[in-house]
Amino acid sequence: MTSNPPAVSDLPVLKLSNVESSYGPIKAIRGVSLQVRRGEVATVLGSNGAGKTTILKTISGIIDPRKGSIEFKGEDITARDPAHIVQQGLSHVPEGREVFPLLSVRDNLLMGAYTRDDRDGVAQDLEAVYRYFPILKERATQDAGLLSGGQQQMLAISRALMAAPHLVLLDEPSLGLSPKLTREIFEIVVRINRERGTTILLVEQNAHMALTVADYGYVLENGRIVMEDTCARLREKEDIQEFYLGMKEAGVRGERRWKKKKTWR
Amino acid sequence: QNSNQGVTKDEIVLGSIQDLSGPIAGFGKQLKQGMQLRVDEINEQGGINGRKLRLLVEDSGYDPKKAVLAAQKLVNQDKIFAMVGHIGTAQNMAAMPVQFEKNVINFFPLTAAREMYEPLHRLKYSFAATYYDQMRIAVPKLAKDKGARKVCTLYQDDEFGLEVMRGAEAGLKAAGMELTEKTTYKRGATDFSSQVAKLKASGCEVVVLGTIIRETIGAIGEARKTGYSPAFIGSSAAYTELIHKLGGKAMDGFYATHTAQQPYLDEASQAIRFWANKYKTRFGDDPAVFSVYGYEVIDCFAAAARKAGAGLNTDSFIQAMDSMTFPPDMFGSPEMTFSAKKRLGNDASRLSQIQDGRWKVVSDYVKP
Amino acid sequence: MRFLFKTDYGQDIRLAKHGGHVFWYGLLCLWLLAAPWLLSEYLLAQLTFILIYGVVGLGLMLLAGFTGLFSIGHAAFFGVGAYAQAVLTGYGWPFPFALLAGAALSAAVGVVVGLPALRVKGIYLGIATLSFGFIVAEVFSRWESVTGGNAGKTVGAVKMFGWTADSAASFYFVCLVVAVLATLACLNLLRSPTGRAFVAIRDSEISAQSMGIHLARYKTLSFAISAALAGIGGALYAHQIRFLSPDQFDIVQSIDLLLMVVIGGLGSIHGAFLGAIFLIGLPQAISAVKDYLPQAIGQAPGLKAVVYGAVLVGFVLFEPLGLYGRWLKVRAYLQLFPFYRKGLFRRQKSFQKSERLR
Amino acid sequence: MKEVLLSARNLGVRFGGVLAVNGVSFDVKRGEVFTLIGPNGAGKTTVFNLISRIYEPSTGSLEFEGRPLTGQPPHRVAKLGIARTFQNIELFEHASVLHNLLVGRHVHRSSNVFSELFFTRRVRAAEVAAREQVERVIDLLDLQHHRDALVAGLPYGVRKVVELARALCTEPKLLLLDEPSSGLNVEETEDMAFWIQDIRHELGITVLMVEHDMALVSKVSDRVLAMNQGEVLALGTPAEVQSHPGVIEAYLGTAEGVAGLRRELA
Amino acid sequence: MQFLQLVITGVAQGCIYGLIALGFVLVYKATETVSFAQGELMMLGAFFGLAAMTLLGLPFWLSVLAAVAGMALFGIVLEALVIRPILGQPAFSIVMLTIGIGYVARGLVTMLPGIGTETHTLPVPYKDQVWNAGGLVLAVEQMVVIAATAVLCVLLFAVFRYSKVGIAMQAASQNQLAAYYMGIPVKRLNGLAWGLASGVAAVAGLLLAPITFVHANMGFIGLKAFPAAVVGGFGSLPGAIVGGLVIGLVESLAGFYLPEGFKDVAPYVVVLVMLWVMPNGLFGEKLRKKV
Ligand SMILES: Nc1ncnc2c1ncn2[C@@H]1O[C@H](COP(=O)(O)OP(=O)(O)OP(=O)(O)O)[C@@H](O)[C@H]1O
Ligand SMILES: Nc1ncnc2c1ncn2[C@@H]1O[C@H](COP(=O)(O)OP(=O)(O)OP(=O)(O)O)[C@@H](O)[C@H]1O
Ligand SMILES: [Mg+2]
Ligand SMILES: [Mg+2]
Repeated sequence: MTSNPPAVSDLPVLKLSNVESSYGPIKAIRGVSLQVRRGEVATVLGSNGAGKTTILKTISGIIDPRKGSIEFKGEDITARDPAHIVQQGLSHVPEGREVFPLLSVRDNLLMGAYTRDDRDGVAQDLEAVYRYFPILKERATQDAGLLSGGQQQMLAISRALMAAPHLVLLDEPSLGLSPKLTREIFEIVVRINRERGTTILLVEQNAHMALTVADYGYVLENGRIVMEDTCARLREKEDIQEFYLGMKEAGVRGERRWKKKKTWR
Repeated sequence: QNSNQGVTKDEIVLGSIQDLSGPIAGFGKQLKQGMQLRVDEINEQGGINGRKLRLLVEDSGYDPKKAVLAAQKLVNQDKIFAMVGHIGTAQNMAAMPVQFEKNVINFFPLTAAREMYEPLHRLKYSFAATYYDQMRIAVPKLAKDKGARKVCTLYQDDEFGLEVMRGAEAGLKAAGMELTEKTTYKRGATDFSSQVAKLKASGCEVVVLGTIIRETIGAIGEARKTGYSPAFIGSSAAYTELIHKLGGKAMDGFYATHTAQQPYLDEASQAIRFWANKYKTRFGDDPAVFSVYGYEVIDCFAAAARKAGAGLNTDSFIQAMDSMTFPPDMFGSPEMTFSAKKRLGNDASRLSQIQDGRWKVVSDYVKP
Repeated sequence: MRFLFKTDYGQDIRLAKHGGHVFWYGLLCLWLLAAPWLLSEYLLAQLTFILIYGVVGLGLMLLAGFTGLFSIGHAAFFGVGAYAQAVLTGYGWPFPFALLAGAALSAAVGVVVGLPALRVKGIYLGIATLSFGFIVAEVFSRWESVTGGNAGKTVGAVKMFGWTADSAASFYFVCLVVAVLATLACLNLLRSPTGRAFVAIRDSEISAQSMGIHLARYKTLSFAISAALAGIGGALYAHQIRFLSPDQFDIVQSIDLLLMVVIGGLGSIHGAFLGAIFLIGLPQAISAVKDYLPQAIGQAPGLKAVVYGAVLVGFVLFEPLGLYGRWLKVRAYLQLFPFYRKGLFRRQKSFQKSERLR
Repeated sequence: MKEVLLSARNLGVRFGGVLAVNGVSFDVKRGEVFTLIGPNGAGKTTVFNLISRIYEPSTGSLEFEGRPLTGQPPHRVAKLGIARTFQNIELFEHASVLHNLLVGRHVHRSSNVFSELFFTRRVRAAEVAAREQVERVIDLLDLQHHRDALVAGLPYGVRKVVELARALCTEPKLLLLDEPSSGLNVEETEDMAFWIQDIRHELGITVLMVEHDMALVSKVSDRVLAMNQGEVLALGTPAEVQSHPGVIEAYLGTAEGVAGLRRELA
Repeated sequence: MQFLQLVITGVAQGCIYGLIALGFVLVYKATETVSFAQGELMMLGAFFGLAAMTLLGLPFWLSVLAAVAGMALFGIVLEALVIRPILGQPAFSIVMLTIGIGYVARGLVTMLPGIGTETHTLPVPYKDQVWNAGGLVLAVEQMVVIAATAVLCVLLFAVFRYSKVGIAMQAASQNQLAAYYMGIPVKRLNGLAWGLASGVAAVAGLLLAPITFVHANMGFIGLKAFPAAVVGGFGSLPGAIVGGLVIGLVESLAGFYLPEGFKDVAPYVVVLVMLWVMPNGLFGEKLRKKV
């Protein structure tokens, strides 16, 4: 971790304006506007069901938004075919791993590089991710569906990196990883950001980590963005500390605990 | 119980159920067109005693359940006077109860099964020699002519095939012989290698085929290929030009029994050529044996209805039918007679053989 | 929009959830009771067929729609029921006993077919049932002493305790009673632990197992009940069609049955009957309209297959939830009427996932 | 010394070339919270799968309440009083939350198919009783809002809770939780901690869990077993295990965690 | 001798099943659906070839090329029109769709005036030629099938094992969502898979035509190819061939040595026994969800 942060240009790589998405009749996000600038690590914080995953899915074209527009590197990618969006240099580590269960680990990784044509580059990147996660090399010929949960998570992250993207959307990358690996993952995130200048949009339950590695943060509640600021400043905010970093006085908890005991009927 | 359902002042409604989408849609289509041709002719000539014929055709897809549904529609909804030329044994068996409940005649069904006139029922009329009788007569005769000591059979595993086999068995029994080997296949089969191997191994000199078209060609072709050449004989179901058209040279020598005759236009009489021409202009394709059947069915119906007179109803029609004699027609079919006790028009059939890629009649009509 | 205020747990268990249900289903029952006097004989016969196929559909729905086991050989059970009925009533058994015995026999066959289902899934199960269907059909045509073989077998009218259902209307009532009882039994089953176990198996075998559900037992049970219902339907069918031949219970019949529940709407009891209406009604509808089409099309052979296939394709494309799904949407629209929001029913993008791992 | 509820002796299982679990022995005592930790791929989930009889052990044995578990068919395990959750969430997706929880009552089923076909009075009474039990769990875990929602549309965190609820509905003696806090944020993780404590103290259920969140582990567990590459690395109180050098080396990494990373970045 | 001859014809017939089963396996591997329309596509391919030879008067080899190319195009169009709109729905919907497509195809062909209800022969140059070796006979038609089956199997195997597109097809069938995330053009590949499947079907149809004739119902032979695919293990290409051979041999030998009726059910009995002993077929992967 020696290299300096890349120059964050003011040009947004990714820009969401007033995006609204829904599942059938249920609106999951409403009027979300956010920007990610080139070379930056941005993060979205929010509680369960706030709509973080939905934002990422909308960006990569898995869900078509009802309203609003999404721009990636100056091009309008609203509701475009996901394949096209990936081709433009955006790659997504989905929530819940989503590996190809019956393909070998190696084939999974190669599928990550589907949009690339430079064989040498792919081979180099393959070596690189094997270096990040030696276990993947060890299991290169095993079916990915048989890996342990954490190993699958490593595979999902590696696979996204194989695309050599300009922008990576990371949806809870530390899910199910050991403390040691969690740290390593974030180190890798930072390294990729610093060394390759890859822009990163991070969604993470581990707010401590997220606010540490990210430059800029958004706070999402009930599908709306309620706060945005640099991470340094967000860390200082009281409600962030209370709700996302878990620093609060015992009294508050005690009360909540009592509330839980209330019986229904 | 009398009814005149289906007969109005100026119309007689007839129903027919054909296979228009299933395995024998080809036959269904020819039948339908043959019937329609005759219906049109009669109507052009002013109908029957001032009544025009109206023919309603339903599609069963060769499925007995659909046949029942269709029969219910025709009988109970469209109120037909008679069911004519309904194709298929099981289909007829399933539809007849529906018809008989409403006193609707089953007129000349297109299946040569014995159930079409047995047991005797006042509403059943059948016209052509059954497969059973065809084979019962033809097989022992052929065996004798060929001096064969062993006769085998290959038949389709259904009621049709069984009837062919039973007929052959009965005929041979009367001649003091029996079937040396019996082997079967499922409808739609394309591979007959093991069956033919079986026949070959048994060393039969005559093989009775309870097959229809493709299976006939497949079986004979397989035998020729493996160098096995007994005399093959089939029923009227295999008596179609398609055998030599599709099977080519290999089919030469194949015998089949039949009642109506394949209309070869280049060698047919003036009358048949004229008829065939009319058929072709009307429907766009050449007539075949089943077109002839269809044409004859309506022709006979019309003759009987005419005879029944102005007061046409089921009873008067039956009365007329039971004293009818239909003379041989231009297609060379034999004379048919009916009575209150005899509901099969004729039980005679004759034998043809494919010679130089064409059916040639090789025997006269033989009565059982 | 209707809001229900629930006051006790029994309310969630009850079959009719509110007064509207009672009213509408009551009305339906009245209409069904009056049908013989309201409908022409032809339509009544169709309605009888619909009830019969509805019963079979219930069985297949239980298996395919609720347990997630797809059978492409259901015609075999249908046939076992039909032949059992033909044979037993031939011996002079009264209708109800013959019906129950036939159902039991079908269920027994169902258990035998269910056995491979314990080990195989998806397409493998489909082919296993298909194979079984072929074998049973072969037995029908070879076991001549019992089934009459290819020559077929005739079946008499329903007879019990000195009473004969010799008219179309009386047989209709027999079918109606059986269909209503079968429906109630299915509904009861589905609101009790067994039904929930079926659904659990459908959604995730591994967690069903870890919840203590004996996969083998419930899968066989589902097959048995499904086969029993198919057998009951087959018994009624035997009386309705009165002539049985092996080719009535072939693969085409099996596929028809499967299509019926799919078009009706997998996973709903209504779907079984809606599917039956479709299966019986469509061919009739086609032959009703074909006379109005131009000769070259209307009279062409093969038309029925084309329309049938096209309707099926249309359903899968536009209404994957089947007729029942369509009805739910219509109802929701009516209930919401002035407040209908655009996009309410818009199909979400969905993504196929391997079902090989389940 | 409390009574041993579950005991594993020399457990081992091999998949092809991978020795996923190798010679693992431990005892879970009645009423305690016992946690398995270890790096990814250590074999923790595999131990769970062995207990719930999804895999057949190649070596060793398992005993539950003094009776051998090996040899029982998988569906008997729930009946014996062992319920579990899954690392990747395995719910009945196309059913409502209520339906999912009612399936949890399956082991307590008292009716047979024939009485169910007629929905006799007894079946009805049993259904109402089951529902009452389920409502108790719903109250405990605060799921009232989601009672009639389809599982397929629930956010990840809620599904985790539903899965816990479903396991509780079986009224188990031993509850296996596979990473209960993964995907939950700090606040929800705290709730989870309280629930686990409630489950243990108020319902008297023994808990065996796999967890990566060391804060949660320290807070709720009595004993911790650390595994690595299928073998036991350390066993003891949370504090003991966390200070075990092998555990730090293989699992925890530099103890500094976030703070260290921040320092490095700065 | 007798036995050898039976084995040879069994192998020849088995290759026919294998050839059709290849089509099933191909669609299954690439889209995870079971195509009940494969037999009908085969039938269309045969009619296509027939039209090229008799209506256009093209020579045999050109007609074969035209039919395969035409059918591949047809498959792509078909996919775009009716399958793509529900891409992503559970595989079962697509299975139903293929049944519907099968009905329509069969019906439409039947509707062709003067053609649809008839049976036709395809005038292939090697018709009725027989290869004779020491008393054993094998029709050239069947030898062509055997050769083509082997070649196609090797080709397809290579595509799925080594080519990026082939692997991507499998990836898309296993987890469509993830495939989208990877930028795999799922829709295009799906079209390609159907094009490929239709092309293979056309080959099968043309090769079968001299043996079974060309008619609207010739696709029903596909029902025998299902058991072949299952015996081999549904996801395995070599398995399809081996399965086909097993079925062909069993049929041939059962037809000769066992009582009547066994020939027709033998394949299905083999399938049931097979599924009982090896639920995933001879070459199918042993699949189990890891939780
Ligand atoms: N497939 C779906 N169908 C219906 N509603 C859905 C679906 N997926 C998500 N939702 C709803 O959309 C809202 C946002 O969900 P989303 O998954 O984006 O939340 P999230 O912030 O990622 O939560 P988590 O931290 O649990 O992952 C939730 O309220 C959820 O109930
Ligand atoms: N069915 C299987 N076939 C082959 N290998 C398997 C199988 N199940 C587990 N493994 C292997 O066994 C090892 C242990 O897996 P397990 O799921 O138990 O890990 P874990 O400790 O739960 O890890 P995590 O914390 O990542 O979930 C892994 O290397 C995995 O690849
Ligand atoms: Mg999320
Ligand atoms: Mg795990």
